[in-house]
Amino acid sequence: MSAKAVSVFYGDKKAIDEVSIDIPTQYVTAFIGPSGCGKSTFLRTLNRMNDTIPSARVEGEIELDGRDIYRSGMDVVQLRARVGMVFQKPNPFPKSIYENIAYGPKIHGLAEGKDELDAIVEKSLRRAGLWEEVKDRLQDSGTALSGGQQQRLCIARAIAVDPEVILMDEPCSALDPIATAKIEELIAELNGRYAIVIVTHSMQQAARVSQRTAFFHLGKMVEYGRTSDIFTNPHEQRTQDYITGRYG
Amino acid sequence: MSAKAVSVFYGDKKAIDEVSIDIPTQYVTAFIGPSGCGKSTFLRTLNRMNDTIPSARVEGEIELDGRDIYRSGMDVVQLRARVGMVFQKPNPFPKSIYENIAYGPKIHGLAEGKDELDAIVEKSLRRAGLWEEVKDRLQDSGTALSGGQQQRLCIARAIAVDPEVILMDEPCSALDPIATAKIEELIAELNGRYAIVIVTHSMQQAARVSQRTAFFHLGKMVEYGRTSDIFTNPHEQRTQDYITGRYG
Amino acid sequence: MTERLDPTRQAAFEARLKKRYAAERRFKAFGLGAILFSVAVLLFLLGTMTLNGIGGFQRVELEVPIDFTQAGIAADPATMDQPGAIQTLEAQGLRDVVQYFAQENLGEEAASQLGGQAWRDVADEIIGNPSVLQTQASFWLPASASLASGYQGEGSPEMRALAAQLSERGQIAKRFDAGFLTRSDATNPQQVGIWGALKGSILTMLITLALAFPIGVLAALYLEEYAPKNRWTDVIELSINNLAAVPSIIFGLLGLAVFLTLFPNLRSAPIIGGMTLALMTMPVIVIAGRNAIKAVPPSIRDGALAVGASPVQVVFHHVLPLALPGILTGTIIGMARALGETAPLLMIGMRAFVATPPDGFTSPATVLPMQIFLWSDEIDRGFVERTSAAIIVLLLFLLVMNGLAIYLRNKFEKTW
Amino acid sequence: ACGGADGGSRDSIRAVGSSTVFPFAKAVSESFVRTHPDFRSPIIEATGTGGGMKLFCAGLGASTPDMTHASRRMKASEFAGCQANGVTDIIEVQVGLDGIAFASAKNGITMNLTPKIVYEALAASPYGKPQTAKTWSDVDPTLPDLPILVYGPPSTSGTRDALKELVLEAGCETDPNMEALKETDKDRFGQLCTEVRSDGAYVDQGEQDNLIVQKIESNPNAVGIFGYSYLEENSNKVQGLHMNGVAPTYENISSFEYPGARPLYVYVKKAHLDAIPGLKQYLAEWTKMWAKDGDLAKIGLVASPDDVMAANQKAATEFTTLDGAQLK
Amino acid sequence: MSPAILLLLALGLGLAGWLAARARAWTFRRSSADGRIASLPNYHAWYVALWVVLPVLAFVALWSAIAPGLVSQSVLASPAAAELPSFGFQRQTILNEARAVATGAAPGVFNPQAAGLVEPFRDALSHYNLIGVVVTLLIAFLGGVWAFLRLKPDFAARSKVERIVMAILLGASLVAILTTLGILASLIFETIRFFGMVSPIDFLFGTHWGPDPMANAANPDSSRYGAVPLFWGTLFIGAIIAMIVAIPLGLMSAIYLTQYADPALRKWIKPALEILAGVPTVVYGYFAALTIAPAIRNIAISLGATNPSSESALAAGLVMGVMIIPFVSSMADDSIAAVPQSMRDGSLAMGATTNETIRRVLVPAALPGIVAGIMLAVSRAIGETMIVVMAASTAANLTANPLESMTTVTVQIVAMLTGEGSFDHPATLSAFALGFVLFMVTLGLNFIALRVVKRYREAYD
Ligand SMILES: Nc1ncnc2c1ncn2[C@@H]1O[C@H](COP(=O)(O)OP(=O)(O)OP(=O)(O)O)[C@@H](O)[C@H]1O
Ligand SMILES: Nc1ncnc2c1ncn2[C@@H]1O[C@H](COP(=O)(O)OP(=O)(O)OP(=O)(O)O)[C@@H](O)[C@H]1O
Ligand SMILES: [Mg+2]
Ligand SMILES: [Mg+2]
Repeated sequence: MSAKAVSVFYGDKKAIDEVSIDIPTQYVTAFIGPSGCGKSTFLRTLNRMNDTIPSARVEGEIELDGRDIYRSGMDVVQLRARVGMVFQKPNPFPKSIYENIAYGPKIHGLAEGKDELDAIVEKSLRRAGLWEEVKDRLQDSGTALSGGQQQRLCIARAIAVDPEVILMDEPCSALDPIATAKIEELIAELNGRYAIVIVTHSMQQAARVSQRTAFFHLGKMVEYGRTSDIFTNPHEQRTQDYITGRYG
Repeated sequence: MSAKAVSVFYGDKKAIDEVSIDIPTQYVTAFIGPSGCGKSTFLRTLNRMNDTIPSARVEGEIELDGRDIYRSGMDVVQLRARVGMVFQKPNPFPKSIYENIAYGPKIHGLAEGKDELDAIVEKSLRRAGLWEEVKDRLQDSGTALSGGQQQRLCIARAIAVDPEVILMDEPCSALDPIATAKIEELIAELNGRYAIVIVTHSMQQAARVSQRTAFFHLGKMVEYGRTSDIFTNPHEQRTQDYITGRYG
Repeated sequence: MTERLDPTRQAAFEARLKKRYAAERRFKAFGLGAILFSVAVLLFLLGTMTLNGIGGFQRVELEVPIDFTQAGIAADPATMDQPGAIQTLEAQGLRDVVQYFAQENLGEEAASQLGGQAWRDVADEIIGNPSVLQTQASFWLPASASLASGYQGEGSPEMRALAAQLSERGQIAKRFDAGFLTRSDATNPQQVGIWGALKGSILTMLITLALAFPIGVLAALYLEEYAPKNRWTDVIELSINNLAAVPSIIFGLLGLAVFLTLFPNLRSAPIIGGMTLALMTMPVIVIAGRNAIKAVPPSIRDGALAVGASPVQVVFHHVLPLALPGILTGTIIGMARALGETAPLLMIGMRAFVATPPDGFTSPATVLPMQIFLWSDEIDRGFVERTSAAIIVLLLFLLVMNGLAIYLRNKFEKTW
Repeated sequence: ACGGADGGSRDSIRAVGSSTVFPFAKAVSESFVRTHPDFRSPIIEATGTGGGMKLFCAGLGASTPDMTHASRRMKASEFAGCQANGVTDIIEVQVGLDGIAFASAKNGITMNLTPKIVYEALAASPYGKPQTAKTWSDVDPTLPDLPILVYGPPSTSGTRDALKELVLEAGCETDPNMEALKETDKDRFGQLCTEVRSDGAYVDQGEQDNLIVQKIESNPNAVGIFGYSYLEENSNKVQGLHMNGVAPTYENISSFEYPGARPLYVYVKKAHLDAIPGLKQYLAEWTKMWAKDGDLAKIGLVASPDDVMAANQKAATEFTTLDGAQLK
Repeated sequence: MSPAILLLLALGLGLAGWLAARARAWTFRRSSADGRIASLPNYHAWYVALWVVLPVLAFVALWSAIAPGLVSQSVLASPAAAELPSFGFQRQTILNEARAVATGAAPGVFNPQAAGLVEPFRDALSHYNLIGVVVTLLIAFLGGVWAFLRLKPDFAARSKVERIVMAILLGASLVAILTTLGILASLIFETIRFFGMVSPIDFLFGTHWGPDPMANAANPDSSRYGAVPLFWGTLFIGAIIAMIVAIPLGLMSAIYLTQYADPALRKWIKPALEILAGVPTVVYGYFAALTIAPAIRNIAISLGATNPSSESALAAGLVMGVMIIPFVSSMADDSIAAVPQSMRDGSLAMGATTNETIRRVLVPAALPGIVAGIMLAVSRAIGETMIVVMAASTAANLTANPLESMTTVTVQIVAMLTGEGSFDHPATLSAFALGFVLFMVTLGLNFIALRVVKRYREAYD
């Protein structure tokens, strides 16, 4: 997945300014930067979730398999099935755990019959490291889980439709340290199977989970590279200032 | 003002756990601590503003002039006139600037006649460093001021009834740096005339404006002492960890 | 600390404080008074209606024993389920038979106070059970309206005397009138029933529900979920908000000028009433629906969109089911309002006198509130109780509906 | 079966017209459906005599009423209108009589009224002159010196129609100028002779005649105007006032001696007799109930004199049609 | 065969198309490499089903409009029809009767003439029914086959089906506009007709109201159509007396409920107020006429009033006020609740008592919302009909004495339209003009109120 000179506007306001980036499929990529710098905005352009914001407008190209996802005729539904998303606040559907996972496969017709569906649900929950915790209560409501479990449920839900890319927007910011650790573990495990992009405001987290890091500031991507380089040896002064806590 | 083994519950949840503290009248005291540790909760127990939260319940004693403010028969109105409060988000009344300041003196009958009231209004605005900016438009709406001016208006409003203690709950968190600097100046000026307690999430701010600092963590007061000591030489490991940014 | 006044610790302050607390108490008392007044009015209203109305479920009846073995009415039981049965009985002089036995047993004066249609009750009984023709049977038949009011201590002195006389002999009594719930409108308060109006109300409400609910819900979905923000949407929104506040009688004028012009034959029919009320109820449902839809957190939509659901799927799989309790609450309240509505129906002929229950959406009918209105206009004192009884029935329906709405709302009140 | 939006057919009787006849029509229809449960209940609406005539004469067909009730005879002009619209064969049946009664509370004011007195006391501008009468004695010195206070029907009701026609116009026409005016300027005549004063002496009581009864019951100086049936109904509370020396009693009304008496009619379209199921039987039901001791008499209808009744019985069962030449 | 049967047929065919298309879509899915096709099989199924059902529906609508005519024509052409009476209505009745018997809707004929027509009817009906069924089948088949042939693994059936769903949703929301237009149209035309007979000046500014539905329609007396007494009565009852009751009581109820009442009490009182709001107006009207009006009258007499009206404006106004209390209280409740908590905290922190906070901060801050609420309440009160129809009179008095009887716009609308007049008489048409005035006034009040509420909500959001 790659972006070429992407700018995003909210009405007249430019929130993202000509960002170009190549997102590798085999790594975890972290977006960091001070609040309001446009990390979430950019993330949402990657699966066109910003279509839901009436004032948002995108310029430039974002390519998946070499074709622009903003071309006319692009099927957004299919795009989103290929580029999944996990949000800051866990948002399970107020349905059973089973239904939460099964929803995506059902609407995309990925399973024929109940058995296949059961298998998908189990596999997804296993991958999300939630199976052991919930296997006896698949019919309980997804909202009855703890925050960390809910977030893993959301990840499992995203996995269930077998996407190519998973976008995560500060997936741990609503969680306590223990739940956060679990999610970080999970990301490490999923790494390699899916391309993962994670937005985080914690540099420590970025350092822990990602192989590549992009640093955003005031709508621009200031620097992008290996995580280890960015944290130990940034090229840009602004990056340096940010990671040493001069601002933000 | 002093608290003895004060615990606060929201329903069954203990938000403050046996906090004892002596708040000196001649200094600015800062409460710091990670989000959700109970700073605001504790602050509001000091002038019984938590009476407005139906589920809140206080145990222990808080003494003002040696008498428990939670005793039955305690006059809350008088207490709040003596212990003023300034909130996180400036909340001027949707009335004129003049009316905003005059409100307290009027309801408490502190002024006899218009002249006295005018005098109080002017004095309060002067003390809050706002007089020069608004003296020509006292009849404008208080909500038409800028955020920083509004917050100073709220401080002036609190001063107008000549309280003994002023409680401030993150008074600068909604303000930009310049407005913040003005408020910090103002606090420095008011220092000595009123006992001031300020909640802040910025350690820098605490260091700048206060002489005493209390560090809260998970509903407990972990450490309390001179600000300089807390920041340079904390006794507790948790304090140390917090001020060096290990968590929060 | 410099020259402190500490004004808040002066005696004057404390004195003033006393007054302020007194004002506080007065204010609070006034507030409580306002609420108590409203509740008291509600209780008084319900109380008077109940007190007045209980009697409306009863009627004053006279006991008439009839010895059919002597009456010489020879009706063939087989023909008794044929349409013309009642005419057969009339032709055989059932009317006179009843009159005769009434005179025999009650005396001339009392017999003349047997309601003019009383023999029909006997006829109905015979039709239901022809074998009584071989026996002696005793019937409780409705007294005339004036005797009834005499029995209740009103009306003319002669009637009061007669009633007293009869009641001494145990031949007159106020008895529960089950027929009140199964008969229809009539001119004589002793003969009236509310089934016709109730059935009319039910038919009308069915039409209203069938039109207003789907249209209202779909419009709410469109406006809340899909409508682009443009002029057109504003116009739609404005007209819905406005319709919700248009006086109901205006809808009656609309029904009169539009529906009755298009379908002149359907005057007084539940289908027209239902259509008119549906237009009135639809905006209520739209507004309630929009609020319920708005209350569904956007994170749910995001979640569904992010797994690749289309906007239509998001709405029908997630938003609508979650908003449904709220929509239903709004619908029930709207329907309750429509059920109690009278004014627009006045305009479209639903105030006609209809002596039989409607047998379909297109046959003339009246509705419960209209029946109340019509009875309240009657001269006869006997209608006062009947009106209140009809009000009780209407209020029961409304209480159930409102209760259901409140229950639904409390049960599904969600904070996501 | 459905009434049908096709405009073609209808299977229940529709009647419109006078609100005076309305209660009697209700009773007949009720009796009709109980006798003939296989027919649909007639739909009866009180639209007023004039309004009823208009609807009735609008034409033939399912969308026009089958019959209209009238508290006066059809006018020649209305008949002509009917003819013009194709309603040629009309059956006229006089079902009985009604009287508007002037009454006061038992032990209240008593007077001997005449149409002339009533007109002079109630007109907005008697004979074109401004209304000055405050008390009854202002109108006629022999009457009591009590303020004029009359509770009467509103302008939209049929009783008001009768008041105008039977009393006010009659009183007005005692003046020759007015009588002349009737020929020359009908509108002006109508205005002078039928408009009722609105300064509070005449209180317009809404359609609820029983309220009028309550009113005069509580105010012995007040006079009420309502249909005779109400007088009879409430004979224990109120007394009828004499008019031209005649008391409003059953006999006096049925003999037209009481000047407030008027015949009540129903008009039926002959062409509908075969088209609307039950219409014939419904008409027959009227004749069964209108006798002197019949069911309608019990609710206040005054039976027609015997000869009139017989003639109308014949019209109602043999469906003789109305001859327009008889009408005024 | 009735349209209902054709409809059933269409639905059946639709179901068949649905099943066939679904099966076909599944074969696509199985044969596709990754088990994915552009749309779910169900969408393919719906696509075909809609292509079957929608054209058939259109045909059925058309056919049911023309078929009866064709049937009648062929029946009339039959020899048995020669003896029919020529008069249209009677003839139509006979035809209808025969048709009813032929279709089995009625057991037998009332009219002997109809008997002979039953057979021709049966023949004609079965003839045309056959045609109808054949054409239906043909259309369904064509539509179905065409749609079916378009199915492909990458066919975007879902977006096609969803487009139809969207069209239905849009259509539903347009009903509101149609209704508004319908109201305007039904009022405007008659109003214009009315003003053709009576001058608007006389109507709007005249002080004598006494239309005479019996008078000559061609030459109405304009001076009797002065609606000022009605406007005054409406205002006096709805906007003055009712509001004197409803505003303080409603406002104080709201204040007590939101600021003082403990949750347990609120839990009971709020539904009680809602029930008060849910009582039908006809019940209030009855209550006013039966209980309140006589009581007021007795009180007035005992206070020495001579001859008070038993249909006083006061009775109607008081009861209407009670009816409006819950309305005012819920609007006030909303707008007080919309004042941010921080205002309340700010005032309490100054040492204000609760009532000082309410009176000096909350109510002034909520004032725009409260005023808007009151305007809505007024608009409801002046549009209220049943209470005034039952408890106020029809006497158009122009007086300020609440014990006098007065009439209102709505009372007159009802009186004129249910009274004696005919439809082309100015007295009857005046009801539409009155309705128009009422509509415009309530529209204005609502419009302003909604604007105020909206602007004011935005101010705090
Ligand atoms: N719906 C919107 N309409 C208008 N402006 C928006 C909208 N959403 C975000 N913005 C603006 O766009 C800029 C970038 O916002 P964005 O949410 O992408 O920042 P972020 O880096 O995710 O910040 P955070 O760390 O606080 O989540 C901000 O200035 C924000 O105010
Ligand atoms: N009204 C309330 N009801 C229930 N729990 C509450 C309420 N207000 C606060 N709490 C809980 O009490 C705890 C302390 O909250 P408090 O607001 O005092 O924290 P804080 O230190 O001020 O945090 P912050 O820096 O985010 O303002 C938190 O866990 C919070 O969730
Ligand atoms: Mg963000
Ligand atoms: Mg806080």
